[in-house]
Amino acid sequence: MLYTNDAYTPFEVEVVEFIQEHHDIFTIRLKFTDPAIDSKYFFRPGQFNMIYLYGVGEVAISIVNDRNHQPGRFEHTIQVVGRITKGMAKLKAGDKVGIRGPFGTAWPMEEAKGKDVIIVTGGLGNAPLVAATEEVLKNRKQYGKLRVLHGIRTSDLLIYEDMYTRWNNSPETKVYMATSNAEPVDNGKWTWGKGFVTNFIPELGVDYANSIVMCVGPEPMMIGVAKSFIAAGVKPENVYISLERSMKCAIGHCGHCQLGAQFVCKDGAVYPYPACEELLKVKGL
Amino acid sequence: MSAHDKLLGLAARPKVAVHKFSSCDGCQLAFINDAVSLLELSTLVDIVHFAEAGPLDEFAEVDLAIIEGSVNTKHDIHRLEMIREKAKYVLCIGACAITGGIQALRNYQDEKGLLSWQEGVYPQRTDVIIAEDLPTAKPISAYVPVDFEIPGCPITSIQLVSAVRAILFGVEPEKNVDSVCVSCKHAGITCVMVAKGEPCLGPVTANGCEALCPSLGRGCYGCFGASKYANIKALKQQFRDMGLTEQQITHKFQFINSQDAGLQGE
Amino acid sequence: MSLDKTTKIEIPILARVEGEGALDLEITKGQITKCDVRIYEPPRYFEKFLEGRAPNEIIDAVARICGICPLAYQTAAAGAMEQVFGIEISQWAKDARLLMMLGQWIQSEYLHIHLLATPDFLGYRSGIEMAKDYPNEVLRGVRLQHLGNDIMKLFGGRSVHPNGVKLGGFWHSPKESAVKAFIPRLEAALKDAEDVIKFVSGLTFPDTTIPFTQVSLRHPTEYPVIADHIVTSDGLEFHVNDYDKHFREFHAPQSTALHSTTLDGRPILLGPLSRINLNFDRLPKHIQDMANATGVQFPSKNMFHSVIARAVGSYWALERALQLCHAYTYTDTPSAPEKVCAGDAWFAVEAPRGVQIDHFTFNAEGKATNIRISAPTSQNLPCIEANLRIALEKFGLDRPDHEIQLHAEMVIRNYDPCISCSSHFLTLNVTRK
Amino acid sequence: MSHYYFLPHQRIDDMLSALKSDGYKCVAPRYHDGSIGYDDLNKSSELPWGYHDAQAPGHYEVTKTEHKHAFGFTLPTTSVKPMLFKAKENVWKVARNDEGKLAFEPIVEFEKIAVFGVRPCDLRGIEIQDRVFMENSYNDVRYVKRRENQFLIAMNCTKSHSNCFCTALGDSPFADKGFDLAMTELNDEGFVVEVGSEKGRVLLDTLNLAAASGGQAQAALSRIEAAAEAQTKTLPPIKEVEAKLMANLEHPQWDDIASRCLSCGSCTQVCPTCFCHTERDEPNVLGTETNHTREWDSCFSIDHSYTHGDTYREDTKYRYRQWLTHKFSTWRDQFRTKGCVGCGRCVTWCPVKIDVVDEINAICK
Ligand SMILES: Cc1cc2nc3c(=O)[nH]c(=O)nc-3n(C[C@H](O)[C@H](O)[C@H](O)COP(=O)(O)OP(=O)(O)OC[C@H]3O[C@@H](n4cnc5c(N)ncnc54)[C@H](O)[C@@H]3O)c2cc1C
Ligand code: SF4
Ligand code: SF4
Ligand code: SF4
Repeated sequence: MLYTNDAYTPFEVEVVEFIQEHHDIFTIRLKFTDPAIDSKYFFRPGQFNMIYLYGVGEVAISIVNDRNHQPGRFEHTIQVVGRITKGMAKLKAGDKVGIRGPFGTAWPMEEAKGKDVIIVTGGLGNAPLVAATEEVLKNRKQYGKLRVLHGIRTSDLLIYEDMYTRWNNSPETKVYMATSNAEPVDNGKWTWGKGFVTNFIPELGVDYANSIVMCVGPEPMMIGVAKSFIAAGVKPENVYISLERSMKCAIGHCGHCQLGAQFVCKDGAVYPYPACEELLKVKGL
Repeated sequence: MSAHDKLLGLAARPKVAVHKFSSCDGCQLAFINDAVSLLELSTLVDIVHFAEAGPLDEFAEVDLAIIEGSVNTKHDIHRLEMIREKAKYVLCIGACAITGGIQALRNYQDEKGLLSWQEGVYPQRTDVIIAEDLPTAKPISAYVPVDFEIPGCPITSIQLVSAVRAILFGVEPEKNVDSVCVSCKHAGITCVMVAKGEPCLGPVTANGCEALCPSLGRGCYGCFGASKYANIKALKQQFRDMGLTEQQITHKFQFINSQDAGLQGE
Repeated sequence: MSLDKTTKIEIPILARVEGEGALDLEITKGQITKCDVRIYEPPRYFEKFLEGRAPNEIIDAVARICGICPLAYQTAAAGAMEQVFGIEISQWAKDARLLMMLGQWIQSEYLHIHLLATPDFLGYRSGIEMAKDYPNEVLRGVRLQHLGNDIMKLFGGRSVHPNGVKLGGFWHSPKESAVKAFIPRLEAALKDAEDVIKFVSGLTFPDTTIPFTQVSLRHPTEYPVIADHIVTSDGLEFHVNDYDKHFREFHAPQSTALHSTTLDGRPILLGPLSRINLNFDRLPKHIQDMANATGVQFPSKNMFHSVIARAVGSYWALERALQLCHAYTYTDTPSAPEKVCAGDAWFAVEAPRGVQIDHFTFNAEGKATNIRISAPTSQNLPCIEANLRIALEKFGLDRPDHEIQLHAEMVIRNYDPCISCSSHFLTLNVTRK
Repeated sequence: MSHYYFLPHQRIDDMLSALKSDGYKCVAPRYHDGSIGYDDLNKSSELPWGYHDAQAPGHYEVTKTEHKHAFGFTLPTTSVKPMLFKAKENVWKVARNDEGKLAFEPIVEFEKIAVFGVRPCDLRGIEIQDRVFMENSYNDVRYVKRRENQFLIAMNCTKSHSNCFCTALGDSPFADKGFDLAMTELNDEGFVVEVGSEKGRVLLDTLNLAAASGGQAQAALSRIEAAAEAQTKTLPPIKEVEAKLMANLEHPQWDDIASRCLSCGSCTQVCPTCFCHTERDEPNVLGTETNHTREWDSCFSIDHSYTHGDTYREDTKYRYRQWLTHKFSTWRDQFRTKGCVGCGRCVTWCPVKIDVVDEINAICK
């Protein structure tokens, strides 16, 4: 983390570009206004930042980029859900926001080397795994097969379509997408699949015993995905998921993100599934 | 309007109106008593209607209509509908506007009972009153959609200014849903229920007053309405344990915010 | 404009008063034939829903009658109940109630002077507008208003619906350090207050004379705030218990507010002007001198001089508050023990707008069985109507409606009518025949 | 020279002046309006001479006696926590100019404070919070600064109230570390004083105190022992509690507590170790500057577990369970220590008399 003298105070960044991905999803491309800070800023796939909207507050948002991102630029894809994100939806290029970070654990990019990599996402869960996917593609030889599975409710909710097409055309890589709601909206144009992402398990053509699964989505979905892939032969310790809990400070002081003894902000958000399997079974923990 | 759109199209220099229905005027004073903020605010917005402070244009098109008071008369309903029609957003301030306020104690009277009240207070010409009077005092939201609410009897200047500030930033005002106990403890106040045996509604009342009553050594009487998930049943049991009669307990909950759904419970 | 044509003009709400109502003016052949202040504040039935309630709940509730002078209601209600129950409150509590009431005066009077009344004299539609040209004066008013609010907060935690007063005294005693901290602020405020007197003496006042009976409280030794005698400009002085022997309260057809007159139906005038007219001798010599230096001779029958009366009365209030702060000591018994019994009593205080008088009847369990609350504004209503007739006829009834409206508003605003005690905004309906 | 010194009551003011001349503001328990809480202390006469307190679940009462001791009460209503980790403070501010540029500025306010009369449980509370704010992967500069500028004068207990349970946790009402000076009051006389740090030694040197007599030192020890023995509450060994609570997350007792608990959060707010907080922006009217505040929060508050789409601990039963299991179990994994010091404040200040010790015993049976 950028940690000059106070872990609580953000640094100024500028919105370089505002991209409306979908009616309530947008991406902001940011750069630090102080080049000195920018040169120190380093993150790993899976980590997140606290983004501060002037006069309103901070939210935890995953970093979309891989670690070899274009220097001086990084992106966040944000879904409008509540007070702060609604406010952020009105940002435009040139506006300034605050950033603290990066925080949290990262995807197991080292452990994944030499293994087949299965990226499984649901809804906006694809944003936190863009970085990991790109990382594999940039260091293609060090990894085995890459499978990207993405599930959404209806086809109109798809974002990053260009990126998926590009990935699908990359070596040793295949993208699988499915909509869970009965009829895709733009009937005919939707060339991907239907149903749940776990339906693809039989056709992925990977060595499950030597695969690593990275999954982000709603909690019940992640649990389902983890169970299915373990059943298919993936070692439980090779299944990784990323959790979301309320966060105010992101540095393990505010107590909001506790899950049992875990502080999701610093002990997570990325966890090997066995580390939180039992905790996720308890209602209201 | 989808939740997403809320406050999306707010003018750079919004027009604001302050309206009054049945009330004591005390919530509007949150503006007037903090005159410095009011003057500052008037550099950012156009206050087109605010009878108590001067400007008058009751049915002008506005971005934000701030409404105080409850609806007690037929005439009020009509006026309220006109105001809502001309306002992009409606912000209700205070117990009267949000739960009906203290005058909603009339809602416990049946027709006959209300008639006896009307005749008791207005012995001459009661028919004028009866013709206009509604049987109930109800919150604004009972008649028109409301976008934002600030609870309190009265609300504080801080609440009002920060709500308007948030709206100007294009975000919803923050809601405070914790109990009075939270700010009571933050202020280092000694709990009046524990140390003085004073019955206190603090544990079930929404925070926002900075635990004003306990800071004066007395129990809270719930003027900010219910906190979220208030455990009314457990507090009533505590009051019984303290020796309060059922009538005393009923009066505690049927007071400033008697119609607040969150304050109901055995 | 032809005098025999009937024109009905809807002139919007009367601004800078607290409340909702309307003024119906009918002008026939150059004469006012009807002048009704119609209050149509929805009735709120305080007198009724408080029956059966415990004394301290009544104190909390009556504040809600009016956000402008909640403390006057609380002080009068508490006083009446203490009389009924025979509770003797301590000198500490008496002083504290006086200090708090002075805070209410200071707050309300300076608010009225700066934000509500002077814009009329100087030709602005509002205090906000006036602030652009008179920033220092408006800010001075705000400063004084805040000081009054803060004094109320000392005991009540907030200035609107304060929570400090209880049966027998107060819920708590502020720390000495908190009270003493007001001494320098009050001292500084005296200078401001002197400037306010000079400022308002410089205004131009229309020349009118009001013939009404003036009514105020009378204190044995000082300017009246909380007192048990009433004096009138007819030369009467009597105990508040005898209120009904001299005045009549009735429900006028045009309004939801109760009106008061003398028994033979003459309007009565309450408020700062009556207060100073009838208690000039109770002001310390140096304040009398300051009053005389304004160029106005008290007693004055020009209602527009109310603004001077307010400025002078408030100067006294600041000085008296300063004395009370100097003398203040902490007590760990801010309240006398509570007890209840059956009975009834009267109690009165001088709210900023005039005499606030209550009558309470209790049963043996200490539950109210009958409540009468008379707000100064409603008592003043017949007087406002009569004053309008005089002032507007003098002003000239053939003037354009908007000028008549402005003048009518100005007259009404002199009373600082806090119509929300029972009402709301004023629409002016002029009918010319 | 003996290990112990003796400070007669008449010389408290000398100690206060010595602290003052070192630039410390002195704070001590004082009586006001029915309770004893920390406040500024200017002279020894302001101490709560002769006051006693009685505490029971949901009950607190102070009485004045003729005894000539300043620390005859058990412990003040609040702990030292608010002096280090403030109930509410501005942590940073940010100004925005006409071009929209943001200038962030941390706010670090601290003063030199000497706390006269810290009970041993509250000392342990400080030690526990040090691990959160000062010995953690990220530290809070404000806390660190305040801690560095703090002078702690511990006051061993010579009495326990009926909610005290430090002994049940394996601790004792005796300050063994974490203080600059530690004292034990002898009735009608003064204090037996012990040095805990270099800062403490330097201060004591300036006072030129006589050594405590053997009798005085012995009297002090036996008074502390008596306080320990006066405690009546018991718990299973803490390791057992820690394991059993997490093994009983679906115990019916949680539902039972939920029917009684107001979810008011008072227990967490008075706790010397609770560290949860929330952050909020408080912009000025013109919108040109914002204060970013940090304010105590608690696992009983609704927002605490609010995550869009799900409030994880929506039911009171889950909120209470979070509080109890965190205090008495998961804290160990997080900070290698207990989360509770046995001060009993949560029991005293629970308006509906919920007693953590009873609840733990019911669950760990
Ligand atoms: C590690 C991590 C990574 C995330 N990455 C992304 C991302 O890449 N894109 C994205 O759109 N969202 C992401 N989120 C979720 C995002 O933080 C919330 O949607 C956001 O906080 C909602 O704020 P709000 O004020 O708009 O919502 P409101 O519903 O008004 O929430 C109010 C407050 O509750 C808390 N809160 C509510 N929902 C969440 C949540 N889901 N997670 C954490 N705190 C919450 C926050 O403190 C928030 O300020 C991530 C969350 C975490 C913990
Ligand atoms: S005094 Fe009332 S608000 Fe404060 S902690 Fe006690 S119960 Fe809660
Ligand atoms: S989670 Fe609860 S028990 Fe734990 S520190 Fe936070 S408030 Fe205290
Ligand atoms: S245990 Fe007691 S103090 Fe704690 S939240 Fe429940 S009712 Fe409040």
